Amino acid sequence: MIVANMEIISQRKIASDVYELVLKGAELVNYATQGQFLHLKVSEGTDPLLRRPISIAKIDKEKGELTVIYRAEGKGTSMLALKQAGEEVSVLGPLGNGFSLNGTKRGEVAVLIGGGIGVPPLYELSLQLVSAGVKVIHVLGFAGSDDVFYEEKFTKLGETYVATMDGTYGEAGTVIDVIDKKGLSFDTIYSCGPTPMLKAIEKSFPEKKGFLSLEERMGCGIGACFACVCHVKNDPTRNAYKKICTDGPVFAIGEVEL
Amino acid sequence: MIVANMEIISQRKIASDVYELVLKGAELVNYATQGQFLHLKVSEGTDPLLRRPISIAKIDKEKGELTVIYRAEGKGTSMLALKQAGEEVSVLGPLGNGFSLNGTKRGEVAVLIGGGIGVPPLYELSLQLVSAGVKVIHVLGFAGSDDVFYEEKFTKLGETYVATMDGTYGEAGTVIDVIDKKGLSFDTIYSCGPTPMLKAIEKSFPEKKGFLSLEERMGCGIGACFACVCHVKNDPTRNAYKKICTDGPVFAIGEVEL
Amino acid sequence: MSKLNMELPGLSMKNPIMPASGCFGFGQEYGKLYDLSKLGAIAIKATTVETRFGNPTPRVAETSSGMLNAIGLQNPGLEHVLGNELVWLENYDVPIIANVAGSKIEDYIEVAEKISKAQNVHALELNISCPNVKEGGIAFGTNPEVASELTKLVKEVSDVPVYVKLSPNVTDIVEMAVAVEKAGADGLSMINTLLGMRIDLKKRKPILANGFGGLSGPAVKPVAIRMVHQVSQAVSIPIIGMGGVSTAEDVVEFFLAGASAVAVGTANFVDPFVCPNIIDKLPSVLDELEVTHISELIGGSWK
Amino acid sequence: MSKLNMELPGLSMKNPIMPASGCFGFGQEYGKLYDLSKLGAIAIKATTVETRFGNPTPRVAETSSGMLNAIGLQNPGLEHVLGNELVWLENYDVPIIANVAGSKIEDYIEVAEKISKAQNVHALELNISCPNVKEGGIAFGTNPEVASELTKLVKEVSDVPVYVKLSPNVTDIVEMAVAVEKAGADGLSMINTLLGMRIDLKKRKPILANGFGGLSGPAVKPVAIRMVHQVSQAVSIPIIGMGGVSTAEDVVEFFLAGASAVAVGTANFVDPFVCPNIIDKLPSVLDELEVTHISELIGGSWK
Ligand SMILES: Cc1cc2nc3c(=O)[nH]c(=O)nc-3n(C[C@H](O)[C@H](O)[C@H](O)COP(=O)(O)OP(=O)(O)OC[C@H]3O[C@@H](n4cnc5c(N)ncnc54)[C@H](O)[C@@H]3O)c2cc1C
Ligand SMILES: Cc1cc2nc3c(=O)[nH]c(=O)nc-3n(C[C@H](O)[C@H](O)[C@H](O)COP(=O)(O)OP(=O)(O)OC[C@H]3O[C@@H](n4cnc5c(N)ncnc54)[C@H](O)[C@@H]3O)c2cc1C
Ligand SMILES: Cc1cc2nc3c(=O)[nH]c(=O)nc-3n(C[C@H](O)[C@H](O)[C@H](O)COP(=O)(O)O)c2cc1C
Ligand SMILES: Cc1cc2nc3c(=O)[nH]c(=O)nc-3n(C[C@H](O)[C@H](O)[C@H](O)COP(=O)(O)O)c2cc1C
Ligand code: FES
Ligand code: FES
Repeated sequence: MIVANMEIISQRKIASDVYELVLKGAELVNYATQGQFLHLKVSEGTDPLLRRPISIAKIDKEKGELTVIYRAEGKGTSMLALKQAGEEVSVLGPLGNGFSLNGTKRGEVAVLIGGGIGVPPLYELSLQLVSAGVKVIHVLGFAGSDDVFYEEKFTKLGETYVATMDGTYGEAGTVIDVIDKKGLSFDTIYSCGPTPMLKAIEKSFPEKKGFLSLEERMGCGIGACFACVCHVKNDPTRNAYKKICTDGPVFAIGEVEL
Repeated sequence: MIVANMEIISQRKIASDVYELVLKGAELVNYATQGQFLHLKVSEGTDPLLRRPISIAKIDKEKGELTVIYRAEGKGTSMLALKQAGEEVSVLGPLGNGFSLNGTKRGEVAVLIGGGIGVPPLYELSLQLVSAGVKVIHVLGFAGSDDVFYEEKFTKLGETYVATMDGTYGEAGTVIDVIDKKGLSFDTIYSCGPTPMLKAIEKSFPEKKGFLSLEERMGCGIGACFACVCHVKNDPTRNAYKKICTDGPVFAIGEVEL
Repeated sequence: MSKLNMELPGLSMKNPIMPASGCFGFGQEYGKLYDLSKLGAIAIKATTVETRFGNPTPRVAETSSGMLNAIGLQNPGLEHVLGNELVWLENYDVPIIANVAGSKIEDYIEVAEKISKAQNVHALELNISCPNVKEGGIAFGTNPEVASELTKLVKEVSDVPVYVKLSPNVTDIVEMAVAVEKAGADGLSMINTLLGMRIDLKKRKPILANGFGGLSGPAVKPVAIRMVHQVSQAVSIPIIGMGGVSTAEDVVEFFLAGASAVAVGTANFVDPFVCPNIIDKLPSVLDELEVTHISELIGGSWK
Repeated sequence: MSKLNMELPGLSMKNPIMPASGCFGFGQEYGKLYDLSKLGAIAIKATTVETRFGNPTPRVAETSSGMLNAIGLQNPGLEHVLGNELVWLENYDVPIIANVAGSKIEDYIEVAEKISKAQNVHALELNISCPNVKEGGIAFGTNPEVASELTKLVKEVSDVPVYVKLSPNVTDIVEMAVAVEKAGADGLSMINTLLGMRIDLKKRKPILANGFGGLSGPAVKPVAIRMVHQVSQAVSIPIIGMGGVSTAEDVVEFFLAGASAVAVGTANFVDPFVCPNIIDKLPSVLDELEVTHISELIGGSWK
């Protein structure tokens, strides 16, 4: 893990308020893995003060480039969206424990379930699973047609279903609705998205193994401040905990309380 | 007086830590006059929070451009120095009462005495005095040779003497030393620079009329916050005051306490 | 139909946005920029019995997302304010809140009595929280007994409702608020500035000639929000919230904390049009939040 | 010759820079990034008798130039800290300041007594200023009598010097400082966080699950500087200054205010290398100011 200034290679809008940012120029690219995240400082001064955690969407070790995808919503991400190619961003990373590839064997089927801005880390994961010989199915949920991104890229890697809550694109309904409706069958689950979606997944497929990527407001991002802890499942003491920034953001299904 | 975003036409370094910035694109250019200043916001957010008062160095009504010259010293001016052509700066202005041209008649001699970063407003003043038929002499004081700027431009308008404190360029010593040494004679004085210099001028030429431009830390820049007041000379009540931002920054010699 | 009109003791306002005392002079400078009748109210600069020059300069210093000031209650004195400033403000259809200050209790009483009779003064704001004067000011604002006593005496002489402006530099803001409510305050203004300092590294002296100054601006907003949240649950009089407001969203945050109106101070220096801009922006921000009238938001974070 | 070494009660430091308690865990995370022996000292996270999970999440929120936290003193408990964290820290040549917290007086005493006997604990920091717990914490830090009593009792059982960490959420910080000095404190740490709040406009609830939180970061620096300036003139024990420090210049400002060492909190989250960076930068900043040794700066703004 290091702190480095990375150069913006490109920044483009790929959906409503959603941007794809390609960064280059730090050795951290060499040891980043799927599901890890970067802690980005979007301005030099104290406004905003804190870094922003953003998942790694794609790792190109040959070119030395990382891609992230983020929604410009609050102050920090909106400022990030104004940056242009050639400018620099201070990056702390790579952080956290990403998605393990060990859970699924060659030839098995993995379903990758993404919700909104939880979709990005699944892209590098899918690339890796595919090269490990796993069959991937993607179920990507968005609010509406304006919010959809990367459908084509996922389609190139495997079967891909898009669901929108308002029914303006793909299947209407939730990702769970789509899985049910299409009768998808799979061996393992990999998911990232809003907590209610992750909860629904746990509930709907109680017998399945897999991994969930969690979010929480962070301070340090490196395990020192205790901002991002969550409870561990089946812990009568209620004192056991995991830090999302270092123990996670990816946890095995059933490991922690959502 | 308005608030407007002005486009940066050019920004270039003209001396050690000193930058010349050309701004365009607001109607305020049409009614700006010599000795007035702009209140610049160097970033969008709250860091730094306050605007920075910077004098107008040149007004080009035909092109609709204003030039300012500033030293990048603290946080705000250092950030301003990083801006590039094409970017925008929020400008509040034009502010204050500039140099009056009435004090000197056609054919008379005016000496313009500038100290360091107090030199810039004298440039537009000199242009105006010259077109009003006044003969101008410039005495410009700087710390050392690396700090000198605009000597050529001033020379084109009239006799110009440069003094440096460390003697690395022009005459060694203060602006007062130069005036004495060269035996300059003149009808009126116009000056802008550090307060000790202005005090020395008042003391050295007690019989001369003229105008001094003052500096003070400002809040609003428009007369509302009472941050920038100074005492009025010969006021036994000690309650009379002038606001540097609106009554000044230029005052007749002898009007206010330095 | 307006989403913004508010009725507070003495103040019938088109909208709940007013410039904060000391950050708007007596309105003349901003009156050149826009129509002051657009404002919900105006809190004018602190007025004392006598003319005051205030503190030596420098009087302001910048801090991260904030500023320090030590103006020292410079003002032209009661007679001048009555005879000139307030008369000039009669040109506008906007209620005035007169900020009352002094060194001794009698000073407060004299200013309060006389200024409350001015035609366009609809409320007083008792400034017991100015950190920048040697006498009076904050000394009255950090002791509940003294503050109550002063509130009572001012209430007796005032022809208009009295808002007490609280200092955040106290251990227990609720205790202060409850004390002045009991003493008859019609409303509260909060917060005044936090006492702070910056030091010039080269000169090895405080940047402000006065040494200390009052911290204001976005930096203090979380402290202000916390105090409004605490106090609004403990009193039944309305609160004019302030401290770092610079956007329509900040106004909503103060309302949710428990304020019934909001004052904008430091932000006027950053953008002199900030008050009318906020007033123009508020309705659409309320729409986004599906709020029909801004009053629905008051105390929304704890109700 | 070093320009930076400092001797404070119990603490023989290579330089006066230490991470602030709660912002550095027990050092393990930062130990992966740089050699902790570089630091002047380390103030470890508050330790309580029992294991604590702390408050529900969200526990942090951002503010203008600052942040709010309501961690709630999460820590693995005294036994674990003694048996694991402190043992691990023995790998480094750096004095440890153990931050002591609790709900009841007896808790403080128990932690203080035991932790002060650890080989590498060279001082205690009595945390009577945590705003994020229901019991203990700030309740002890806003009343001078209670604070003195606790200081006395802890002094009796501690094998090492005791620094009392003051809360800025008081009317009179000097009164608090003088009280704990009289009670035997060997030094002061100041400031802990200012109580603050932010509200989520859509959810109409405070962003922090705990409601309130402690404000830290550059936003609070002017308040911290002011308090160090006031207190350092009133006491004769040394002060570890903190609140918003993120550069070598900030360190100089705290020294000029009256601090004899400086702790860096929030800035570690913005740049995990901030402490070693400040230590590397300080000598050249001192050179520019023509200072031969940093101790010459202590109280320079008022001496
Ligand atoms: C491990 C991890 C990976 C993430 N990956 C992505 C991603 O790939 N793409 C993407 O768009 N978003 C991602 N997020 C969410 C992203 O961090 C937030 O949307 C972002 O921090 C919000 O910042 P802002 O400037 O838009 O909002 P502001 O409101 O200005 O943020 C204020 C503060 O709250 C924090 N915050 C606000 N919302 C969130 C949130 N949902 N999660 C965590 N912190 C929050 C901010 O980090 C900041 O400290 C991820 C979050 C985590 C924890
Ligand atoms: C009417 C007027 C005209 C000026 N014209 C020029 C000019 O043409 N060129 C130029 O280089 N400088 C000029 N100055 C000085 C310039 O305003 C300051 O150098 C600048 O504000 C410092 O900002 P900073 O970001 O470098 O420093 P910081 O230390 O970051 O400033 C912190 C705060 O202090 C204020 N401040 C610091 N130094 C001064 C100062 N000397 N005068 C006023 N405020 C100060 C800043 O405005 C800001 O509010 C002028 C000042 C005034 C009052
Ligand atoms: C320059 C300045 C002058 C002030 N003068 C007064 C005053 O005269 N009376 C008063 O009650 N408050 C005064 N205040 C405090 C403000 O009214 C307000 O309470 C405080 O600044 C917090 O709001 P803000 O963060 O929006 O500025 C002053 C504040 C500033 C910045
Ligand atoms: C996340 C976080 C956790 C903290 N935990 C503690 C703690 O356990 N004990 C303590 O005395 N202070 C604690 N503090 C306060 C800091 O030690 C410090 O006093 C304060 O943050 C001001 O310094 P800063 O502005 O540099 O952060 C904590 C602060 C933060 C931001
Ligand atoms: S963000 Fe600091 S411990 Fe996870
Ligand atoms: S800067 Fe506000 S009155 Fe001059």
